[in-house]
Amino acid sequence: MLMDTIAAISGVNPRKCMRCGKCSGSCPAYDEMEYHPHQFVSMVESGRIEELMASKGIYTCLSCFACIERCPRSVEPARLIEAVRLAVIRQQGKNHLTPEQIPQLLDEDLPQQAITSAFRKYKR
Amino acid sequence: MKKIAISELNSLFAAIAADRKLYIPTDDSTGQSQFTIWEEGSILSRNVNTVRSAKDSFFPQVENLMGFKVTGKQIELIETRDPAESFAVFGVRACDVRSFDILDRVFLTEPVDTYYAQRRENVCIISLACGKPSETCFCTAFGIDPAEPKGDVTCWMTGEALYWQPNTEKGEALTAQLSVLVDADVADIEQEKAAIRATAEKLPFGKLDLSAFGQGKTKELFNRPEWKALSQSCLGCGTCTFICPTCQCYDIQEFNNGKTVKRFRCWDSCMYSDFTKMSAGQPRPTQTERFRQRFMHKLVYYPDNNEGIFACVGCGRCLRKCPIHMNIVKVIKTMGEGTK
Amino acid sequence: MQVNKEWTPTIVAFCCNWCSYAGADLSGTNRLQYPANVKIIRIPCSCRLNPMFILRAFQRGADGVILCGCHPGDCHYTTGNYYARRRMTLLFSMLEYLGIERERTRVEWVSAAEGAKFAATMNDFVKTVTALGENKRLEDLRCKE
Amino acid sequence: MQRVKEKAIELLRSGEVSRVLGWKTGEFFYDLTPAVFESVEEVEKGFVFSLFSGANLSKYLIAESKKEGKIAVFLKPCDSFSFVQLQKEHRIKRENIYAVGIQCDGMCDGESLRSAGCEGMTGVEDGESLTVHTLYGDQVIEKKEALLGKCQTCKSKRIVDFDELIGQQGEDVPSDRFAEVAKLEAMTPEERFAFWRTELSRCIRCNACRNVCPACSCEKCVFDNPVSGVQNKAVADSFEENMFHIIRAFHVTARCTDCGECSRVCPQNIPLHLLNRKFIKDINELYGDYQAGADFDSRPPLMDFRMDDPEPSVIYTRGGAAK
Amino acid sequence: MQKIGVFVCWCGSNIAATVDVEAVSQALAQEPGVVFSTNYQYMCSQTGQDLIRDKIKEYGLTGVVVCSCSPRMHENTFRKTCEKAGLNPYMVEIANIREQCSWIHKDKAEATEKAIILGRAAIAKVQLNAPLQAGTSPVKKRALVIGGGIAGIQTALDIADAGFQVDIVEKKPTIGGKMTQIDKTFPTLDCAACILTPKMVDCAQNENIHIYAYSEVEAVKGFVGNFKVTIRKKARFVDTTKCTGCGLCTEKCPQKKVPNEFNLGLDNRRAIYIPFAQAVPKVATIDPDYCNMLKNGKCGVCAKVCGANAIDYKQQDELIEEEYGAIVAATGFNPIDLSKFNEFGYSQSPDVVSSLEFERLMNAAGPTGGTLLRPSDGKHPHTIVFVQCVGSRCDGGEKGKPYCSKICCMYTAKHAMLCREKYPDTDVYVFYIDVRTPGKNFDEFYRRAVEEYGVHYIKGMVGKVVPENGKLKVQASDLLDNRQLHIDADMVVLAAAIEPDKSARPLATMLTASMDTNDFFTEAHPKLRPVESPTAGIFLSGACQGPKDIPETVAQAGAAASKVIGLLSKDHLLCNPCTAQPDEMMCNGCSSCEKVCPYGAITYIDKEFRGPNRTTLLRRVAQVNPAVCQGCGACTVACMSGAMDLKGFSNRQIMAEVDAICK
Repeated sequence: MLMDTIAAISGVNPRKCMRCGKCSGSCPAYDEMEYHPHQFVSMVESGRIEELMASKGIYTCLSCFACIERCPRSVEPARLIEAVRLAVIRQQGKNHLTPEQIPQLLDEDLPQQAITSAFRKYKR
Repeated sequence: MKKIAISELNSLFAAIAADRKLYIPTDDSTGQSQFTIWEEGSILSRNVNTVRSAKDSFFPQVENLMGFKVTGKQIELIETRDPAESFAVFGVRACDVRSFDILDRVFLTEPVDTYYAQRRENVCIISLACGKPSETCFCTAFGIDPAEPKGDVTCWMTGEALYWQPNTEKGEALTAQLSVLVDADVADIEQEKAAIRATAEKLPFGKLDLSAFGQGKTKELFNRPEWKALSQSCLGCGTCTFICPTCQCYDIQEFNNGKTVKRFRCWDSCMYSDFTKMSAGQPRPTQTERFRQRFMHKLVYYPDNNEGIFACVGCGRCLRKCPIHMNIVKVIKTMGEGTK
Repeated sequence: MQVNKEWTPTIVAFCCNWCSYAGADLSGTNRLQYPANVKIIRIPCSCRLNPMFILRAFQRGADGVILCGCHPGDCHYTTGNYYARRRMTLLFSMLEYLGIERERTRVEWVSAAEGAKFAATMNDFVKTVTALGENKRLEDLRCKE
Repeated sequence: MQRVKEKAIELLRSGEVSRVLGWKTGEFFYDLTPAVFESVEEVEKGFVFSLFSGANLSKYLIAESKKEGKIAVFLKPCDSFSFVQLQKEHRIKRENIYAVGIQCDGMCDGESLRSAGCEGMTGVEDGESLTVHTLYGDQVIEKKEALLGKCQTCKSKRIVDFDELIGQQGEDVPSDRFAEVAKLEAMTPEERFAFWRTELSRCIRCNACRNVCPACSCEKCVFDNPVSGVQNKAVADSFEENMFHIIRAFHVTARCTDCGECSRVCPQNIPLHLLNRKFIKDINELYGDYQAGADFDSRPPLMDFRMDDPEPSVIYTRGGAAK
Repeated sequence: MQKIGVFVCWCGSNIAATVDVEAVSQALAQEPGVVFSTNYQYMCSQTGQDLIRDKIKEYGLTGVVVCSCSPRMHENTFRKTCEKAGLNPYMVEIANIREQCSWIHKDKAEATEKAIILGRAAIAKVQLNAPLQAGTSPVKKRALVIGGGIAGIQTALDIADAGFQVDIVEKKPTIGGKMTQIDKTFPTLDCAACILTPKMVDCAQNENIHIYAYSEVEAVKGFVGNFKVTIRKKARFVDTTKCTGCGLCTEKCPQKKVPNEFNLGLDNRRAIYIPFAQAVPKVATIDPDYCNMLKNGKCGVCAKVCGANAIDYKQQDELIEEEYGAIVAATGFNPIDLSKFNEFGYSQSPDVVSSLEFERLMNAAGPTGGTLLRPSDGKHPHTIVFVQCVGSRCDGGEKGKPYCSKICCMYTAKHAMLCREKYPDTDVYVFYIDVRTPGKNFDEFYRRAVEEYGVHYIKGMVGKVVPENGKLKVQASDLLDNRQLHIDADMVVLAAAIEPDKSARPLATMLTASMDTNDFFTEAHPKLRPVESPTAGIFLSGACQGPKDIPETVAQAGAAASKVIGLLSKDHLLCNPCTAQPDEMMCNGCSSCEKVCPYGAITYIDKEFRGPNRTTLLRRVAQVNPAVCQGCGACTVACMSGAMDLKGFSNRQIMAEVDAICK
């Protein structure tokens, strides 16, 4: 079920991953993460989505899309992680975040890219 | 003699159609008229005549004769004949009514064509006198009176009313069913008849000289040189044949859909290059011979076999519709002049 | 042998011998499924497809007709599919003009290497034609008895 | 118009030609018949060029040009396109033909007058408008209304090929001949289907359209040929109505000069030219403007291609009614 | 009515598992014309063929329908079977109930029903089959090899060895191809030049081989056994018959700034040049894009210094027409363009090099004389990072190729090993996704790189390479350690994917040979006919058919040669009897068919016919040359009257199939 949701939101087929690790090689936030981009993919594929959802690591993804850009198999880990984050939001029933609310949610430690990413994400 | 107001025509048609199919001439999208099955809303055409003749009623362009079913290596026969049901055709002009006699002589003499016969038996023909003949009309040349058409019932139309005169038992029986008709005086239509006859007098070919044709004229006409010039520009299409009320040739073909075979007949035209083609080839190899065949048949061969009756009724359809404007009148005139 | 089932369309696929027929074989070799109501007729080249064959198929009960040939530029006979392309474009346009559902006819270029494309094309075409339902506008009732 | 007859006489008299292909007087004013005249006397007696010389004579040349001696033919602009197309297809022997081009302002025929409302016609007076004498009195009708359908959308006054010209050479004229096609294209498929069913269901397969058509000049038509596998003589089924007309239109694709004879001769008034024009319009739009019979060198679009031709799916996306 | 025998094949369980073969043979026995119907385990086996032969004789069969695998597989087999039994081979039709039925359907009832319908269609067709006789056409006993790399060279040598004439067309000034640029070969580490150049010399000296170097194929006409090829011999502006290859001109030419393609632009050459010392033919070529004399008429130094008087500034391209019986495509490969891979900094830093460039940097004849030096500063690199699968195994997109380029794992191991061997002070990292080493002594070779030479093989991929302060900052993942690595490298070597040469696509169009979506030539059968194109008379050699290493290429080159030899050793070829045929009685003489015939097989004659009433008619009618007609059928549709029909695929046959399928 959850896997279908992730697939539907992300439009990504994690089975296409050939485990090359280019995503993790590209990731600027690698060391901040509990799970690394290549692990997102394999965890989604093996159904360990709840673990992912519970991990703080998914919020350290900056949505810089380097992995999307570089992935040779069009697996696009950032889309998956985005989908997992959305799944969390939906679960909480908070899928109605508006751009106006974002400034209030900011704190000093939040990286600039994450703010940009949030805008990018919610302006749609 | 009965009558009904023109404004009430619809109720008359409805009454006739109550227990049978009724065909009446209606205008198509291009303003020409065709016999169509009457239904609520059908409007009677005011044209002189239909594009296709009334022969379709008994001798449709395509008619299934029988079927075969092939299962494995077994063949069984299937009856495909339409069930017999009575029907009426309204608005048949004098010329077309005469054409039925000509067709009857072909189809109803032994061996009787049972498909034709069945339809013929079940029809009630309601003819209609010609109010406004066309310049192409020349039925009078064949002794047909456009003011007094035959048929099971004869009708006349004046400005206000349709007059109805049953002629046969079938006609009487139908009339008895039609309570919408009211009694009328025979004298009421005399004026109309006279008017029609007066117009008929003025028809350019109304008194066409047919003396060169008829029984026993084969030798005189067959090898005449005029045929070549007359047929020269003939396209070899079947228009004249298919709109002609007296053409009665057909071809028998089969259609195999892989499971059943339908044997059907369809109109054929002696103008076609493959008409009566046999294994030895084409008995009439050029268009001249095919052209000659058509007119010789109408004007000589048929009369030879039928007490001098011509197989043309002067409806004038071919005069209007031939793509190159060759027609029976031109043939009659040219050959007639040639024999003088 | 009649198998009881719901109505499924009859699909005729004309495949050129060199590319698409081989592509169809490849989709078989790779066990890529497509519905059984697709029946393939082998022709030497897409340019062998006479419009009469397409009409014939509809007459005889086909609900959809598809032509598969080599990709333009790859014709085994150099130019055949270019001619086929024009012929089919005009024919389909005429059918459309007569009000006959345009989705019933299709041309796809399928190379000998595109087994997957062949199967996908057939699946999609069957889906499209199934959605359209029976061919009514270009039917011959004598063939439906 | 008298000059045409004089030219016919002159050509025969001078021995330039041994025969003349023209139009012969009929029993009425309107029923002219294409005819071959072999002597001055015949021409004097029967030759006529009038408002009713609508018939396209070019197809007769297939047979006539193969006979002994030279034949003169009179060609109106639209006829000359057929004449050229037949030459391109090697169907006629040009060296046996003396082509005389004649200008034309549009033609009428009995049926077109009847459609305009005349019945019982006995004579006509040509002028600004036409005065038609009938059994039931005179009728005045606008010439425009009485013109043949094909003349109402005349595409060209240019005589493409000729040995001699009577009157002026003309030019291609602007024509909205595709308007009717476009109107149909704009309908929904259901409307189009209904339209064509109404029209084609009247077909009696008399073959007039085919036999008059200069492009339909096959030695043996597939529909007449038992070996072809599609032979049929009658419209036994609505399918066969469609089949005949689709295939006929397809066979004349890019060869049809749009001379309009098919619609003129159809006894059932089926607008057959709309089928041919559809193909012409499609070709113009998809492969570039092409007019069959307009020249000697162009390659017919169906015997030609470009690498970047549109795919057949183009018809799904092109204008016309949406699904 | 034919007497038809139906033979349903089980193909073991391939067909029988999903199709009820008994039901099929029983149902088809009911079809009109069928006098015998049976099924058997393997129709193509000797016993199966014997069965067919026996039944032809027993029942006097006039037509045979085999329901089996694709006709592309065994049509010929069964045709021969029937021929042996005295039946015309074209009286056989195959119903494809394996590839197009049993293998694609799961439901047995459905598949059985379809098999019956396909059988019916074949029966309907065979009803209308007519015996056909194949004509013959002579074979031109000369072969053309397009591409002068190791594949082309080997093919040509093998063909020439068998005694046939063979021409090599090579677009570069010298033959030799990619292999000339390679330093050492895996897994033996022989010097590539040492094993290649003798073969190049053999070619030049073999009297059966003619080399058209610096030439390209311009047009191909004809068909198997009778190809007519136009070859464009590009102007070298040097008379090759006079040039001695002394090289003096290449030293004196004042235009020194021409990127040297042999060294992949890592150094420069002159405007007049000989690609490398062992070039064959060893003659100079003037590069018209750089030559001052050709560009603006000022210079002429080479002409002045040439003792042989070989320089000819007015030389023009020459078009040569040759006839061949067979053509071999050996157009080879190229590494893909790496400039699109910004993340690896290929365009940003000269120290990020492709593997082929690395070969040149290691090669004694290369720009550095064989000492490994960084292109940027000429210093010795201490840390070298190799990245594998650059552009290979990509999912669609424009950047990469979906396939594995096959040779990269091995040459990267070779590079890594050579580095460590020559310069033990270097740290060598190889980032890999998978290491693929199937092949004789291949895995051993790779293991040696790891075990003996201490190359660091890291499972993971480089994410980005950023040039910074003369170093290359490499960021990569180590998937097994689950950590991200940051390496300051001196040099990065990218194992670029390989792709077919760009000239292959237009060539394939000329040859009417099919290609796959990646522009590799398609083979007639992936397993059984790997060196033949589906187009008769066209053969495939080397990497133009798919990625290959040298041993494989040489093996395939030999195989292609043997196929060519087989073809050329025939005096005559049987023509395809399925050719177009006009019915003269119906022909309009309109030339429509002639206009669409791609082979010029149709001509017209004026012929007398009997007309009605003892007249004669002279009519223009079409004639088809059956030796030239290839049977595409374009003419049959162009023909309005249906006079033109195609034997074996006649209008009525196809319609009969349509009818059988649709009923």
